[in-house]
Amino acid sequence: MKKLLAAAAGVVALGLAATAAAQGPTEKVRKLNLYSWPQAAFPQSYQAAQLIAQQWRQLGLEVEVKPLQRQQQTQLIWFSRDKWDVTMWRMVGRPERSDPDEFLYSLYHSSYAEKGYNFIGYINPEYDKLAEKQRTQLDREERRKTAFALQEIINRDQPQAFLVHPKSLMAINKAIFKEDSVVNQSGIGIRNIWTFLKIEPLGAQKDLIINSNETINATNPLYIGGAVDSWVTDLIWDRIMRIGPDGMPQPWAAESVSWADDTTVDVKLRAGMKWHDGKPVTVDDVIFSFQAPAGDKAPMYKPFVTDIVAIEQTGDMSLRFKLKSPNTTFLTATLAKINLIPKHIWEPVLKDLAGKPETAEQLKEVSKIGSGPFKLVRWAPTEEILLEKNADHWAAPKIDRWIMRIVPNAEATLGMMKRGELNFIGMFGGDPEVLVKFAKDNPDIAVKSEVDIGFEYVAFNNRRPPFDDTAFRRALSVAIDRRLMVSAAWSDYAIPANSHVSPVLSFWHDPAVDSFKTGVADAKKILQDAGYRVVGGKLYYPVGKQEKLATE
Amino acid sequence: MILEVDKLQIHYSTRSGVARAVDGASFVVPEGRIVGLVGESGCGKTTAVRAIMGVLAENGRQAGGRVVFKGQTMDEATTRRLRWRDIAYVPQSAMSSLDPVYTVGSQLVEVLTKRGTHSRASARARSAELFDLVGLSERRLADYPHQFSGGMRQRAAIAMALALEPSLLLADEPVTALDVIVQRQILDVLRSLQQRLHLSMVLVTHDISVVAYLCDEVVVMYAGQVVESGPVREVLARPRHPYTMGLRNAFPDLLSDALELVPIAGSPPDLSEPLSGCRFVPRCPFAQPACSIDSVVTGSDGHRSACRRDAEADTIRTAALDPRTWQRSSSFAMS
Amino acid sequence: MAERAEPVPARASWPLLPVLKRMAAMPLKDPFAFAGLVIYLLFVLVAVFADQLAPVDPLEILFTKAGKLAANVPPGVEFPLGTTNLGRDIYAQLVHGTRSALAVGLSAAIIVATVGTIVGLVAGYFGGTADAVLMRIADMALSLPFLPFVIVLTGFLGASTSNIVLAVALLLWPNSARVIRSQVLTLRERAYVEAARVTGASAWRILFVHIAPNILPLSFVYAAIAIGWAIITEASVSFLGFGDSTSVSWGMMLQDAFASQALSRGQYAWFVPPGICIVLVVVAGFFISRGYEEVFMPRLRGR
Amino acid sequence: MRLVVERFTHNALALLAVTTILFFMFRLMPGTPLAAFINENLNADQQQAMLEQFGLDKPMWQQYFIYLGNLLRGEMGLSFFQRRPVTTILLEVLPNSVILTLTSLIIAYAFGVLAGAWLAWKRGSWIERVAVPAVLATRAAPEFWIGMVLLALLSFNAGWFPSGGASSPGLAYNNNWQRIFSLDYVHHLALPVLTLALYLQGLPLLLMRSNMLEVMHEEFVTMARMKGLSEWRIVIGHAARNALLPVVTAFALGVGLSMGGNVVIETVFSWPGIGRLLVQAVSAHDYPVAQGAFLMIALVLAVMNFVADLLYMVLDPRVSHGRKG
Repeated sequence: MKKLLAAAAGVVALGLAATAAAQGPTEKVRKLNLYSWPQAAFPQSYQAAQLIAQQWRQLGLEVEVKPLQRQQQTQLIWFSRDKWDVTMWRMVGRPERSDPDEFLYSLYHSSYAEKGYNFIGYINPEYDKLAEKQRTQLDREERRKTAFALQEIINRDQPQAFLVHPKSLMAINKAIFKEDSVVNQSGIGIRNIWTFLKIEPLGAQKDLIINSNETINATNPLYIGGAVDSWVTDLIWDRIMRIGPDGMPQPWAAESVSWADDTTVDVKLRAGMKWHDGKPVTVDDVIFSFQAPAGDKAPMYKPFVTDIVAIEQTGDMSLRFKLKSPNTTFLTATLAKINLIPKHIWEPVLKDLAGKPETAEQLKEVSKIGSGPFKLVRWAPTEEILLEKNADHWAAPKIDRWIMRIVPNAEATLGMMKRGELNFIGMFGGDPEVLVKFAKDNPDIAVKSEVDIGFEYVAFNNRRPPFDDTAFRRALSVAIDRRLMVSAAWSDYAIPANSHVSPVLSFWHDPAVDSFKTGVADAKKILQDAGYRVVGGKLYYPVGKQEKLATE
Repeated sequence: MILEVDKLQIHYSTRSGVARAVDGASFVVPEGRIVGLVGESGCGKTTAVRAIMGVLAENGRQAGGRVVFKGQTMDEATTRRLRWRDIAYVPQSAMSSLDPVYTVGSQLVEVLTKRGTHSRASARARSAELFDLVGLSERRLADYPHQFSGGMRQRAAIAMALALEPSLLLADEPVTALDVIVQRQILDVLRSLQQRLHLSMVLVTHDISVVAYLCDEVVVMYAGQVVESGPVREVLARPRHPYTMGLRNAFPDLLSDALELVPIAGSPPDLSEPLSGCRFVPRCPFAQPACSIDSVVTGSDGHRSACRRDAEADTIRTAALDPRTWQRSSSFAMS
Repeated sequence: MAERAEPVPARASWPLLPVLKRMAAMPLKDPFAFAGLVIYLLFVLVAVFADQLAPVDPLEILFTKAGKLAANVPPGVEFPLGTTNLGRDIYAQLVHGTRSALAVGLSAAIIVATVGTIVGLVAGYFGGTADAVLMRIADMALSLPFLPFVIVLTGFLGASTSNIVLAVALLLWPNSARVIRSQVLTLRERAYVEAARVTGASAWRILFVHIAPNILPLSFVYAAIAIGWAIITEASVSFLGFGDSTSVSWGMMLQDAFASQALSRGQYAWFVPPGICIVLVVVAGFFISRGYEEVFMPRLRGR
Repeated sequence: MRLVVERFTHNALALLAVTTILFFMFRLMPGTPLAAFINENLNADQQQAMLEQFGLDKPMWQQYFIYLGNLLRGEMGLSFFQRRPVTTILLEVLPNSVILTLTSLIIAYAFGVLAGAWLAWKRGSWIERVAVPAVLATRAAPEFWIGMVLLALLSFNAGWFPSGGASSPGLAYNNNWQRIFSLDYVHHLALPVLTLALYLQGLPLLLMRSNMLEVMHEEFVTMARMKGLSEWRIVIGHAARNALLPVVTAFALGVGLSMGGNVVIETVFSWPGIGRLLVQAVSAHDYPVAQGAFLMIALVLAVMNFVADLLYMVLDPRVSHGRKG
């Protein structure tokens, strides 16, 4: 019965289409499935999907929002790349993403289309060339020009519709800590190592108690099991460089880091560093730290050291990295990423693993000895992790202990903040408004917000019609009212986005793309100009264009 | 007289009104005798003995009449005092009247120590003695009720009843649930104990042959009232109430091979309806219109009957021996 | 007073009609069952007239006249229970949630009662291998932890309402099957069944014509209980975030309220009414099943 | 003894069946288990290596037997994310769940038994008429909702109780026992226990009440009355003792059942127990952990079913002492 009706409707529609499109055969744009997270998992994104669907329907499209559990979504979007049309997606900000390379390169480079992050299947040789070029440009100004060019290409092609850069909200108890002793890291917020080093307790409470929504999966210098893990490893293990509050890498365990030439980096280590067990940090340890992931025992860190051809000791406290090819991201992606680990502990461990199927990721008893400003005291994975300050560190923190509590729900987070069971909100999973109102009601609480490096977007599958057509993509992107996204989905805690480089990375962000004009009328015009027609309220392809798809 | 029941009235309140389970029943138990209380089920005999023990169901109450034990009128306080010490009870189903989670021995000890004056040690000795008395091995004291056979349980129940050396035993259908051979054994136990301990006893049963076997006196109840009473031999040999005659026909004789069994057609009346006259009228092949107006009790020397046609008892008795008489269940058949 | 009647008068005629008659008359005898029935009726009416009672689409994103998102509007004339933080009408969600609650509850109840009854009848009447196999399967289903199983199933198979119903039904039928089986065991020894057998009625005929009608009240008891269980389970699963985003249910509302911090906002109008609705529907089922138990299950009479 | 062996085999077989169902359920679900990892760092070879690392490259039946073998040795594989043995992870949170479950059950049953016996004694009174539907209502209320309301009232508004977790930050204990018996732990335990107990008390209460009513009508109770035993002795020594039998069995079963049912409570109160672990693992698609947590709950259920059988045998002489005579 249903089928019969559909067929009848089809006949009518065809009749109408035929009269309208006398020029030749034409085909209706098929119903689009807009995939999304379920509301429970990610309410803002689900809300955005609903709003976007409403706006697209005004173009004559049939759109259905389909929430999928994470498993199904990844399976479809990531592993069945030719079987979907359009999906909500997000890229999260991380300190190392302060260098724009990761987004500039892996999101749209054709080599990532098959398996990697370019899951939308955007193929553009021009873009590929420029993306490769920026990697080799050691001159920041030159590289910036390339980065701008890349952003303009994406603005033109709209392989996807950027929605917003969310603002992340964090909070401290200013009755316990001096409010201006926290450090904001651009694109990250106040939850960063600089704050943890500099924050000053005002009274007897010298413990910083921060929350986390997620459990800590691992505290292993050779394995990262999740975002929260890295907040912790960051504090226990030193690195040669760190991403500074301004988003630029700066020497940390080194007195200086310099490019000798395009493929050579010289490092002079900081003198007097000690491991938590009291032994000195030597050049040998540092070299070992970069060699350890090169084998097969730390697959997660391996990609960061594959560019290294050789490491030489050049002096008592200095060493030199030789790279395969010029790579401007080496400082951010490698020197600021690889944890320095003590050779006297790890060498026997790795030797023991040799020839076994296990990797260092699975070690049952991982040594927590690092040289960083905090030492690990206790870790109960589902409850809390407790670090103690390393008073001997050259940048010793002012707080005594750093405690991270696992608090899975936002409701409890506020409750604990109120009762003093937390004094630092480093991650807020709830409605930002509630946190702001909470701070208003509790004058001791100070809220800090920061625009994220990451962004939320609608990913179009560039591989198949109708999204293989730039005009169509552009029109759909133009149809989305970004301000509505900001206000009605993100409750004003976000800024509109139109670039994969966040405006907080002000040096790299191209302001030229910010003037992206949106509106359903404009979108309709783009479609009309490209030959699309609306018949009986439904959108039809330009003449001659036909959908050829793998089955859904 | 050890026990006198005088115009006892027991009412149950039910959804459909007040049911007069016992409605003015009177009988006596002479010292050292066994009195059989007989009637169909639902005629109020169990209710009557339970009333004597003071354990009516929640919805039941004594609405009139009195029970006199050794000259004392039983009220709540005396009942509580005399229970088990002077008047004990042998239940129909010893299985359900013994607590399944305790051993039989400990239940004996419980009553001996809590109600009697025994210490635990002497209670244990006394339990063994009691078991011996009823023909059970002392070893079985440590067993749980479900480990006993039916006959043994009944013996245990008798032992339980005798624990505090009562003078009156109320036995409510003590052998009904047993097979015929075991019935005999238990009845024999009861008889020998009664003689040895000089007990008085009320034996409630629906089985007239049990009465014939064991009792000295018999009280026949119907619909909450006593219809006939007297010495067993007398009543069974020359029943004067048609109901007794019917009842006798309906049961096999424990001693002799019986003739054909003839059931009484119909069923006892609904006691929650107002009734007048003889209550057996609807089922009585010999009823006359006057029977339903009122009833009279006649007779002397202990053999009393509540039949209006008592004068014609002998004729009726002869007619009652013919099974065909009982097939005419309609009222006023002979009139 | 100690008399305990048989569940249904044993007679050779077709027992379906008298059983139905008694079932229909039961709520009049038991005030709680009557209350339960009234509650059900009310919710059914709400479900049927949901569109009239709450003309707003519960999933529609609402805007104020100024074009701003109508978020967190306090209860008032326009929105009797206010709006959610994402601009949905809470009252409309509550009213439309009735539909999914009843749909989940009733479909689970029907499956549980049907499967439980058929399995119970077959196992109890035929005995032997069929009985052994069916009862082992029932044991197995009963040794699956209830909520975890539903979570795993919906978490991995997809969060659709039908999956939840399926999981609930999969785990609940054994209870009813077991009880019905034991009831059949006693019924099949009854004289009238014996009589039917002697007259040469086929096994299936005896089963469905003579035994099944007597089982009906029991099936009904378990169906009423299953309604409650299914609704609570759907609510729990939705609350844990494995619910179906495309439908509005009370559990979903509670999840949304909890995740959007209605608690610390003190938005009681958001999370109290759905909870009360769940309690009412479930308790109505309990009342009705209790009523039927008292009338039809002799062991429980007089409690 | 034969009965014990029979019940044991019975429960063990059921558990094996559950294990099998679970294994194939996880394996036959659509999609690769690796879908949980999206990592730009993993190329095709590394993905293959990962499959091998978790033994997912072998044929299904082979995986099944390996899995069973490992289970027998108490090994449940490695967590996808934590890269730690699942057994270790489970054992870390198990005590919290056991304590939560047992404490609530004990409180619920102590209360339920007493109140149930009391209500049976009060039968026909207005108290009973009000109490029974009220108790039914507590059974009808979703636990998490009661939890939410209690949290809103007693924690957020009144501030009497912590809003979640099992301990205050940064407290150090010498061992787990010291931690569990600390005032702080009890304080955190209070609200979830209250919520759970409120939900759980209904079953023992109604059960005890109806058992009491039934037992009070038993002939042996009337007999006890005829014997002139004191009312107290009759109610406690005979009626309650008999009525308690099924309640004790229900308690054992309740331990198994509420371990699984606590999933929602543990989520509402952020209680670091096995239920919350399961929910997290399912939403993060950490198969080995989800599977392990599920099995652990199923194991507790099976063990408690067995314990219930045993208890019944021990407590009821009709079962424990065979028929003689």
